Amino acid sequence: MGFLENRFEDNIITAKLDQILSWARSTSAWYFQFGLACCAIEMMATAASRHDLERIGMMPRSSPRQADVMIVAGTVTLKMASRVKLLYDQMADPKYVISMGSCANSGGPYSRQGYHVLKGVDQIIPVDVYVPGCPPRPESLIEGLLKLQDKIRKERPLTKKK
Amino acid sequence: MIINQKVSDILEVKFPGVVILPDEPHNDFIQIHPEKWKEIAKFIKTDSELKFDSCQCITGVDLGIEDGLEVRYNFHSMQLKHKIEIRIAVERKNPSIPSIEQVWRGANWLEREVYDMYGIRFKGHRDLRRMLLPDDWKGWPLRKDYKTPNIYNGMKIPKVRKGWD
Amino acid sequence: MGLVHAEEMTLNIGPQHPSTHGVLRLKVKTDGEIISEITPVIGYLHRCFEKHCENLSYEQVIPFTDRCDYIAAMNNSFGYVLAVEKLMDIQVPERVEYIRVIMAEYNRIASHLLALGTFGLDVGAYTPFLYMFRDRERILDLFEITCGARLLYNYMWVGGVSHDLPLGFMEASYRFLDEFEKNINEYHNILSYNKIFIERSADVGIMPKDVAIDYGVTGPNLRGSGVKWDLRKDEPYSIYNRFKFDVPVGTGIMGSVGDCWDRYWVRAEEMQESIKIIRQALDKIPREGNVHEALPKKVRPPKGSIYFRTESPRGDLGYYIISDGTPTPLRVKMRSPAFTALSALSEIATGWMLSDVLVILGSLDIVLGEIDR
Amino acid sequence: MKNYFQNIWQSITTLLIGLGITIKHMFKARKGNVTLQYPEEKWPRPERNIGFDPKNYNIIRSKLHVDIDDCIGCRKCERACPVGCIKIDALKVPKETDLGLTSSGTTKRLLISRFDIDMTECMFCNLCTYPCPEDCIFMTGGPNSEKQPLDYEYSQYDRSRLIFKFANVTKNDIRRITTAPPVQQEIL
Repeated sequence: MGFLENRFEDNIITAKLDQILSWARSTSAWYFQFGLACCAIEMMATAASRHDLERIGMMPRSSPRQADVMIVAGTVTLKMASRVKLLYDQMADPKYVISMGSCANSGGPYSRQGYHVLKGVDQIIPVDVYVPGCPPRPESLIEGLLKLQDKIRKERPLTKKK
Repeated sequence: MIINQKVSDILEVKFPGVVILPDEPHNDFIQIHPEKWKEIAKFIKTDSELKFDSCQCITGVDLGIEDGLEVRYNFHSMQLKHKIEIRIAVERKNPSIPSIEQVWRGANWLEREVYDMYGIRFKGHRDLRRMLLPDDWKGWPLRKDYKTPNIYNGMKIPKVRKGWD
Repeated sequence: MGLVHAEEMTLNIGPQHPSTHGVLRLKVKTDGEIISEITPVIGYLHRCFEKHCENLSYEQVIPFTDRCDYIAAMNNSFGYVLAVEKLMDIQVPERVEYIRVIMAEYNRIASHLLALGTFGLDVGAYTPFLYMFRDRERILDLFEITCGARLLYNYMWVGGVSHDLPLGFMEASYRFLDEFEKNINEYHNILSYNKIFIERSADVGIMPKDVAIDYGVTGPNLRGSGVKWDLRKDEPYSIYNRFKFDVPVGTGIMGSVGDCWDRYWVRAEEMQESIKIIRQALDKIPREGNVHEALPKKVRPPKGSIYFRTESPRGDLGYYIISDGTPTPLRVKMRSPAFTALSALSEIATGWMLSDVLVILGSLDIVLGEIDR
Repeated sequence: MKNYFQNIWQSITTLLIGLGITIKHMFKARKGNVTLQYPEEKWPRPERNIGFDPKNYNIIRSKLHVDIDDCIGCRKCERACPVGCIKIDALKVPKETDLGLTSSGTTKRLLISRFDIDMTECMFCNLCTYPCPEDCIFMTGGPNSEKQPLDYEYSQYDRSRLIFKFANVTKNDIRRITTAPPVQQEIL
């Protein structure tokens, strides 16, 4: 950590502003409470007593304006797709998307004959982490969220991109 | 079995010639002509011997390109605890059938769903719009000759995914 | 205090709204705070279930039936499997019948727990939700040790079930039931008899008997209106005629018959009855038996059609199956109980305040996956 | 008037009852704690479970795995899959070629040039595992947990990494095996 390191007393930590920002973002990634189908039940179960998402700093928010992470939990149909896009646009930057379950990943079970199913939510919004499962176990979702936290932590928001 | 016989007998007295006799002797449905369907519906709902007060299910059926469409109604009586299935055949080109939405209020949405999936028009329905699919959807998806569109509102509906044949 | 007349305003609730149960849109016309017209717009989760059925074989449809009503997947596949079995005239072994009933009733408890918990959330009580999910997770644990899946099981098969009960299932079941019975009293104390909860739900959204029957509303919603109609009792399928249980109906303890509290109460009481059924089934179940004994080599029903109803946690779940003698069904129609319950919403919610609409919606316990299919 | 105070009394008492239950739970929190501290503790829960021995019933459904050495290319799993997320290409090889035996002793007659499973489409119904005559396709965990450890944590940043390719023959191998015998015949 450069010349500042080890120059202060023990209980002072020095870090780059970049790192602090990304650390703060990663550990308080509030997710958007937005259930679509079966996976929404598992998302509820993840937030409820057994798995308790607030342990890792994730809180459900009802409004897209207050949320950082959007968990697309369930089948996105063509009728719903424009609304999903609208909700994504309403979220404030920086925003992240987790595609949870087979349906959101690629249409899943409904991808063959589903005339009314969007084949993967990444056709309309960019996705950061794909969580497989139908529906994913709450552990899988938490693992996906931890992966997302890793990804955010590696970001350097103040450094100029080359 | 007994209730079918009873219903067809009662209907035969009240509306002669309306029941189409099925080929096989034992079956659990009656088939009727669509013309007087609304009057018949009112009758079987209020008649003291039948009293079908609950419309359980309305099913649209596509029996194949040659055979045409059919609407099947399942009624149930909460008071007398019996049930009946009524079948009405409709033609494939420009299908239409009298609506029973004003007889059983529950039939409203069920009929709209059949219209949505098969394009069967229910004459006299006060609010016949698409139910499940968006309003600007084209075609009747559960008909056997339906072809899935490739694109809707700028969103692709690929038959086969990329990198996967 | 005189009535304040305000201009009519159209409000849009959903598809994304924290209190709607899934992706449902409500077009609400309000006169001030009073609802003058309410139109549900559905179809945001239309996943083409019926189209899939026409292209898959009979066994392959079963996972899709699970996904229709994802809260009570066991009950859904139970109904489908029974319909196909009746079409094919299969007699399943005794042990399978008992296992199926146990699983269906467990899933009914799990479904009602979720319904009551989210109903509490709609009213504003967060704690019961957490407590009820605690117990629901334990039921899911039981499913998990049996078939490996938590939510969507593909457990019921035509002619059998996929896995036999594991060792230790009985003990775990008894232990769970003993503890759960105590917990139900806890729920009653924390939610059912809470004055705030009663004020919010009693005498709200009354569904009269004749309206309910006319709309074809079934299940706990119909029983909440005081009609004693339960397919398990009145038209027993599987082996339900062997069990002793009551059919709870709404009697208007806290308000009038058919209000939201009654519908809530019927669900809470039904959990007790399900416990009774599970206990009897666990006592009577044959200890030995092969659950794969009656599995047909090929599921190919003869030509014909069937309309078969079972009692799912949401009401009469009907399957209309037409077979043309091939391994693929010609048509599978699902008569979904939540569909008819939602169609009655515009009737019962008109005239109430805007904040009551979400309470009424919560008390109907709809699942959008089943409505849109 | 009486009604008014009764209402107040009722609301206070019922609230206190509810609060009492919550406080009771707070004090027995350590013992009756239900939360699974996921990244540290994993399923099956180490203790506080509902009374089954996790060693016996570790049959949770997770990632599909194929023992490709045992596969004979019968395509039964491909046909059983309701979503079509399994793709198999099996090539015919000349009779003289020896492809080896499976672990149960069946002779392999087809060369598996492609065995892809798309886990983004899989619906975890388990239907593909039953018809397999060699038991070579299975969901990890469960009775097969000795062969392949349980794996339900495989989220990815990229969707294409969720397509698992199990076939282990290269293009050169395919060319060699399918074309070699005719060359030999020419020499003879």
